Amino acid sequence: MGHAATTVHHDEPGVRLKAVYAHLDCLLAGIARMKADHTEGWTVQSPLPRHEILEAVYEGRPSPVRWWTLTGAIAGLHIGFLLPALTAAQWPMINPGGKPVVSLVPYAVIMFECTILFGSIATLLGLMFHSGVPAMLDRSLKDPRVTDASFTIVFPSAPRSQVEKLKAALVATGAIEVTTGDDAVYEVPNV
Amino acid sequence: MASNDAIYGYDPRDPAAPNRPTTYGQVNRDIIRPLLRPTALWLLAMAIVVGMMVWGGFAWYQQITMGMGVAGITHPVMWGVYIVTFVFWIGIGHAGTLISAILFLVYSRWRTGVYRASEAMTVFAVMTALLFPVLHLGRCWQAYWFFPYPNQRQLWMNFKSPLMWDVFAISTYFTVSAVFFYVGLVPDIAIFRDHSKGLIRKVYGAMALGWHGTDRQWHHYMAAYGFFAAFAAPLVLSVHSVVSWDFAMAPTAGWHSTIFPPYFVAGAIFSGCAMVISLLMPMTYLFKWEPYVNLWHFENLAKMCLLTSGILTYAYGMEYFIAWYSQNPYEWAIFSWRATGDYAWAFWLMVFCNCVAPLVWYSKKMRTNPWSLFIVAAIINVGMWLERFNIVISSTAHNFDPQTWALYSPTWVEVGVLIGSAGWFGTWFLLFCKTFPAVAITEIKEMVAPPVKGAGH
Amino acid sequence: MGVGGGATALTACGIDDNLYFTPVETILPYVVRPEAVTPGTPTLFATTVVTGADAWPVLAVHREGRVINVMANRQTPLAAAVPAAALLELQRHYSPDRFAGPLDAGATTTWDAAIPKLASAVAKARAEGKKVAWLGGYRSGTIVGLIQSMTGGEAVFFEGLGRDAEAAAAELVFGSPALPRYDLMGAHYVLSFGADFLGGAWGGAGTQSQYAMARSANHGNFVARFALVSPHKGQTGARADDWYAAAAGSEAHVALAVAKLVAEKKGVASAFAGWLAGADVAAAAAASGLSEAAIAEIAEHFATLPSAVALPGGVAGSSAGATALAAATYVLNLVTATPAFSAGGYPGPISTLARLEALVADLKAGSVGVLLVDDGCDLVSLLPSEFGLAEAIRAAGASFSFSSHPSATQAACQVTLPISDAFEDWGDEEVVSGLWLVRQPSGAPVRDTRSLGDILLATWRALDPAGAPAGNWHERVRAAWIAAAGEMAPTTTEDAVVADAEPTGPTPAQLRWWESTLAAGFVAMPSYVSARPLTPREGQITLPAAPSGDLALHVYAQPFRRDGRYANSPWAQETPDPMTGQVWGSFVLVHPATAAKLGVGDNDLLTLATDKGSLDVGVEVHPFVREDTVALALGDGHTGAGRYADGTGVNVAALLGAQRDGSGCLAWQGARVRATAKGAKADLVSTFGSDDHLGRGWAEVVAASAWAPVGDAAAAHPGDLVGRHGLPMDVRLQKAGIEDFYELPEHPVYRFGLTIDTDACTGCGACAIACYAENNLPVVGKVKAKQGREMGWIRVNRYITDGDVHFVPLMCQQCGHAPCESVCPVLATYHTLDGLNAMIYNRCVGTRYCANACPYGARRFNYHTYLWPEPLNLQLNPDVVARTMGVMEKCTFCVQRIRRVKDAYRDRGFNNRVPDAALRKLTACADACPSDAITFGNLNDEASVPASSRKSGRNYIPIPEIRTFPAVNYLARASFHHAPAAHGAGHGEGHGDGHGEGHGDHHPTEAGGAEPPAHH
Amino acid sequence: MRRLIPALAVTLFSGCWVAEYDQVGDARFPLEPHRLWPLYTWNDGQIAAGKTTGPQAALEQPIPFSHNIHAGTLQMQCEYCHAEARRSIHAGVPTLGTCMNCHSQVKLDNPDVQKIHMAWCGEPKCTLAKDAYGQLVPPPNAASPAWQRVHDLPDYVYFAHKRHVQAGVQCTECHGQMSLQGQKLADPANPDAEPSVQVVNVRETTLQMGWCLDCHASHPTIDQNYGEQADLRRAELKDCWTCHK
Repeated sequence: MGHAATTVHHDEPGVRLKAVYAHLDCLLAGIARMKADHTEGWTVQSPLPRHEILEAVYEGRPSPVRWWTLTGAIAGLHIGFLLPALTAAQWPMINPGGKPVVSLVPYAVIMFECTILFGSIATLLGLMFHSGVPAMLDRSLKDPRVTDASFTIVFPSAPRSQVEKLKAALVATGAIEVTTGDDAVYEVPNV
Repeated sequence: MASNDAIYGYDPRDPAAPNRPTTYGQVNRDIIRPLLRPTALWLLAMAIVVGMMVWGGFAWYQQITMGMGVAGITHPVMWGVYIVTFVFWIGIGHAGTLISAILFLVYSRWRTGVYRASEAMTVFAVMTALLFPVLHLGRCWQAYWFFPYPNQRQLWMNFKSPLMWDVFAISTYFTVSAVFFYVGLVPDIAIFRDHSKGLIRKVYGAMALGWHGTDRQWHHYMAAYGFFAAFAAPLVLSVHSVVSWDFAMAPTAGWHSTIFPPYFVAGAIFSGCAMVISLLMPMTYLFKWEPYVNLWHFENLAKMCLLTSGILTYAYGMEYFIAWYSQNPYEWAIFSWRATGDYAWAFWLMVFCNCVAPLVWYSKKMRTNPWSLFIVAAIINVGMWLERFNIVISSTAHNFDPQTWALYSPTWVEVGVLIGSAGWFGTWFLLFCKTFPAVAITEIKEMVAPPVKGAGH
Repeated sequence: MGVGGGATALTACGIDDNLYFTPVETILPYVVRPEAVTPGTPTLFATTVVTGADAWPVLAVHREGRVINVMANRQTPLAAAVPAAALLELQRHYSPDRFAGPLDAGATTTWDAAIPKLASAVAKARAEGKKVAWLGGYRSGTIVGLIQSMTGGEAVFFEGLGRDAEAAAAELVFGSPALPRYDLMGAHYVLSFGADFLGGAWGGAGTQSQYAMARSANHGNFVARFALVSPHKGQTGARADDWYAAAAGSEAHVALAVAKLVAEKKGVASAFAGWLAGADVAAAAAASGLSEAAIAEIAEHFATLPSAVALPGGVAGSSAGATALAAATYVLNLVTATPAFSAGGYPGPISTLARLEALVADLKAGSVGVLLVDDGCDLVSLLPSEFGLAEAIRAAGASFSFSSHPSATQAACQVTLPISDAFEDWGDEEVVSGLWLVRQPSGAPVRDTRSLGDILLATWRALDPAGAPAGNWHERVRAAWIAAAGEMAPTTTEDAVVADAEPTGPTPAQLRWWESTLAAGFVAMPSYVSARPLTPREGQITLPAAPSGDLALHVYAQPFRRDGRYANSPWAQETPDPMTGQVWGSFVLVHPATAAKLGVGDNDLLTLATDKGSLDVGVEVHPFVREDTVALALGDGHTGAGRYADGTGVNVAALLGAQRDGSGCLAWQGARVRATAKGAKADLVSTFGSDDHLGRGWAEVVAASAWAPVGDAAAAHPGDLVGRHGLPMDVRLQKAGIEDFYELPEHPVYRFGLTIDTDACTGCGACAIACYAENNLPVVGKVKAKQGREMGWIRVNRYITDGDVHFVPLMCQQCGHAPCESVCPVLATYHTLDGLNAMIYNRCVGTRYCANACPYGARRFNYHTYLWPEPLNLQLNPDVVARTMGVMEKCTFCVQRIRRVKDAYRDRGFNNRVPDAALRKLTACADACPSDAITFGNLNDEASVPASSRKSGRNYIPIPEIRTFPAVNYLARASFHHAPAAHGAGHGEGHGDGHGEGHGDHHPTEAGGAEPPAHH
Repeated sequence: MRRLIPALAVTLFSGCWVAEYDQVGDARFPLEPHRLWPLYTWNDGQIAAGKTTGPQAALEQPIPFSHNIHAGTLQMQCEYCHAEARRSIHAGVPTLGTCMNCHSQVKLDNPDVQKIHMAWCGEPKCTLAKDAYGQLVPPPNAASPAWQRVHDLPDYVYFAHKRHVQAGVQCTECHGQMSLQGQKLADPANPDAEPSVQVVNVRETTLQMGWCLDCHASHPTIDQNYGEQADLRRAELKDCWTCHK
């Protein structure tokens, strides 16, 4: 395709740029175009997690949430052992049912549950951290059509100098609507 | 892209396939339409369940003020309807997690239509079950002693106790199911937010956590969702195993058995799937979800029930076999008494409900008949409650010392709490169905052919 | 004593943990602390508990002004025990229905008004030449003289469950009404005709303890054999090795026939020819329904066993031949010249029914000006109305009741002067000739009552200011004893000086003697120590006609309610009847075959009718009555006798007429009833589940012949338990010497244990009630008991196997590996360093999981917060917290006593250990047990009974397969009907009865029993 | 319908009123209901009276006894009045007779001392009678004043003063500097006025379980008294049944 690379200059006041797609294949083409142009600063929105989109955007890079999960689970495993073991060791003479002060078999259940609990909570935290929720997103991303049926490629802050070029590229890939600035009107679809 | 139908669309066996939605927007509208618009029928149902809940609360009030003596529990039957119902509700919860997590991991397609409602059922069933460990306590106001928190007394709990495992298992189960449920719900809440205005929009906007379907959100979401499912899958097996250890860890004859964990898990899934059928059948008609939840799903749920009913029947038989084969007089006494003694009615009713009645579903015709599905599912629910009744009551009523043998019968307080728990569950479930998308919009969308322009450029 | 009243506010008032809403407590110190009392520390006062025909030396446990418990007085020559009756007396002391002060015609009055009224009534009667009469139960000692002087001999000492037939028979045979003395300690054969001598109401002063000694092979290589001749086998009879179910009323025939056969065997028939004239074996067999062979068997045992003794009939034998039966037993004892039978039993005045009837006649004739009625038995309600006692009392010119409790007798009297009871009063009793029990008040008076002695003295003083003795009742008793003491009070020269200075009062030496006597609680006169043989007069026994008719009504005394005096005691009502487990109500015992014939089952209402009246009463189908007999207990069915007695059960007197025996003694037996099914359900509450232990090893039997030669000597005859079977342990584990998955916990100093000898246990319930008293167990009432919520920590299990009754007291077994402990989520129960299974009430949240896990069913749950009606709460033990709702509780081995005794020894050195002697009877149950069946000790101490008894061949542990390693071990009951188990070369050989699966090897003991199990 | 539903509800609920409520205040088997409100308060302290932590507010005592005068100025030993501390589980609050031992002679004009005399014989000035054994014989109507309990442990706690006193634990370790309590201090709001007795006795320590355990784990007297057995004793001291009943 041979488009020149576009660089976003952050010191330059940006322009909101939004391309709305009605069709998945057009969106994919748009993403491919942005990728090919090495354009940065865009976000894709979709009403559902299509793996084609995610593959196109992330090119198989895994989500770092998994490290949160692993850390949480390992921490949970240890907490699940240390909590019962240390608290029991604090009262070594309080001996229920003749079991040793630190009894691995009964503690295995606690360890398992804590692994799951802490792993899940860490995953949740990781998800929130990485995906930025709850977050005040840029206004341009708050488009009710996205949760309905439309796809978008949004530049929350496209460099003014690039806007026209980007517009052209997006229209070319099949965007049904390309708007800039705050001129877009977002309406709640009729139920 | 007609081939997308085969990949993403409905199963061709789906009887409702002709009515299936064709666009994402249609899915939104179909499912959002009934929300926040109470119908007379819904209001009536709410009045009934809230009434039941108030009645249960009244019963519980009396129990707190006057003590456990207002319940029917007695020496030597120290656990009665409360623990029976606790296990029942925990078991109910299992189907939801099974459907939402395990079937997710194995890419089962029929899961999509029913998983949100089943998951809601799980969360609410666990919330209901969580009432019982507290309200069956002699001193429920001390229930916070179950949790590990540093205190000036320097006291901790007994992590060797199956009840403490229970606390961990169930609180973990509740937390993980609730998180899993909520995370799954967030994109759908965002949809509803975008379809509403004013205050409602603000409320749902807060709950949607700023979800706008960006690639970054979806990327991490999909990863996290997979992990949640992966966590929930072993959890669902462990929770009822731990519940079964509440019994199996005591030396009491009839409880002290290694077969309990698989037996309980199978029973839980059995009862849970039956409960999903029982709950979703009326909902489907009430909320007009036929395109999304229909006989295809119910048939699959019935098949799950058939499988687990078989496992249960095997477990029942194996309990008797082991009691006989081991020549353990205590075990044999319990099991023969269960089938012939004072609670034989409960035993044989249970056998009918759990082993015999589901057999009709071997017939495809019965399996796809709404009335047969609904009635047999209700029978299974009764049967599974009775199963726990048999386990809990009969073993303690005829324990080791024949001189202590006594019988148990519940009082109205216990029945009231049982009914109240159903009211509590029903209240949450009905409220949920009216305020949140009870069919997973986003995931249904995944089954709809995506809008494609074709080779247009 | 008790100057200034109680000390601190009552501390045992609940686990009240709601800190913001607990009021500030107040402290009320003594004005001047009495020397003997230390706040916070129990003080023991020797006292005597008088209960009908029996009196017991006990120690009253005093805390801060109140008596909280009774303990055994181990100094007296009588049994060291706390019988159930002593505890019931204690509860009566605090009865909420006890009168707050004197009453006049039902209205409260003052002592200042009441005593002059009594005095003027007596003065008026004397002036009119009318009698001043006394009616009451048995009294002995100094008070009798006071009563006699007040009434001029017109005193009737009559007990409903008394021994008047025995006295009449003694008059007949020996010429004196003084009762003979029984000493069962050396008896090899005890032949009873129904007397409740093992914890019942018969009043044999220590017979239960004596029998326990005779029964135990540890006291002299023999096991006493007990034969019962009676139509009903009750709590005492349950211990019988041989039950000869003679027809009601035929016991005298059997006794005399046996006497004849024994005399023939002994060759002394001619010497007793007169007495034996009426004996006829064939007629006795016909009358009793026993075979002649059976009678011959009794005679054979009686004649050949080294020492045999026959006991009379008590209530069970008080038929038309009551006196004849008593006389026949005397003759039987004389024939064998048994040392167990001698002169000098209860000497006190005993009036026969004839004497009572004479008084009734006098009353009706109007010749009695003043009637004084004693506290104690409620004769109006107890005796059949045909005796006309109530009308007679009302016919008295003036009637004064000394009852401090409401009763029908008290209600019939015009004025009520409530008297102090044994815990509040000075006194002395002669229980056995020459053995005097003296007592002092042991607690502050609960109500505004006065000592009977003081009332009588005050009356005397009002009547005759010059002639009346000086001083109060306390000084009278002291003076009487100091006078009697004589040389028993050694005088020192120093005393003489003081005596010179103050010549009138008692000398310091005498006071010292008196104080030490009070501390010991008894005086043994020389006449007590020497046994005097009895010699018969010439005479003969007139046997009544052989009984006939349809269903015989057997009237018996329930061991707790007795003659009804304890019917208003909640403990007496709620402690399960030993034989049936029934609480809170009357029940008629019907043989299964008879029940089938009548078409009734358990808890069906049966209408019993005689020509005197009819009663509807619930049926308890029971194998231990004859087919032609139904049995109904006395002492229930009161009206106006207090909140717990009223409306509970039925009064058997309604069925009875005025029944007398040949010599004018009361005959309870002899009525014939028509029984018809009512077709409705009764409201009986039984706490018992299954009668059969299903071979689960709860009750075990050892052959008496195997036990007798060796006793419980260490390592003796292992494997002698008959019928023992259980699940074998995995052979691989046995080979590896593995006893359990986990090591047993370490017990560095103590591992407390309890041994319960089921052979000694008579089911008398003393332990169960003692536990109620010691541990603040609430009484829940009939409704809750019916729901199974009675709170007794000791359950005296009663199992029936092969017609044998086994009593197995079951409490928390304090397991080494306790199933209850590991399941508690909040560590409210755990294993202590002392080997106890601790239960921390205030940590309990009430999951009740522990109770479900407990294989012994030993845990009880507080379904509600039970309160004690005032002033029953004054009896609560301040060392034990009263539990509130939602908390599990169970036997703690009386940890409060363990703590105290450890503290007491630690006072003398920080590392001091409690010796075995201080532990043996430490727990309330062990202390109470009159049969010495329960012994406490340290299993780490090889010399302790629990440790050594584990090596006995009689040792067993119920359901050992559960491998809980309990701290309680049981000793099997001896049986004369089982052959000793075959001894193999090693243990593990079969024992002949076919279902043995290994025996000695599944008694897991951690102290001493370490040998690896050797299973075939 | 509008009448039917409330009627139905009333019938339903009144029929379900458990019988146990009738047993509250029953003459035979009384039951105590649990207080529902407040449902529960955080009760980590579990001290029966007063606040859980920090010094407790002063309770008004019948006689404003000053520990400062007796134990501080006069240097009287604690065990002179609290005579049972070394030999019983209770330390013993002094009997009225103990007060009279001195106060029949001293400070007779003090109005607070006269309160003791009033309690003894009903007069502001009593004469003492003794019996043959030399014991004080109180007049028949003598009654001790009802002291407000300051150091109050819950009923489920077994606390033996003698164990602690014999072991060498100082009274002040639990009771604080009693000899400073009851000092006459000037009222800060009115500094010119005559100093008045400020408080009779306040609890200075928490008396909470954790506070007890801290000493039971590490008090130096354990090693001193038990020597080689000290570790065992420490284990015993941490056993629940050492203090709970």
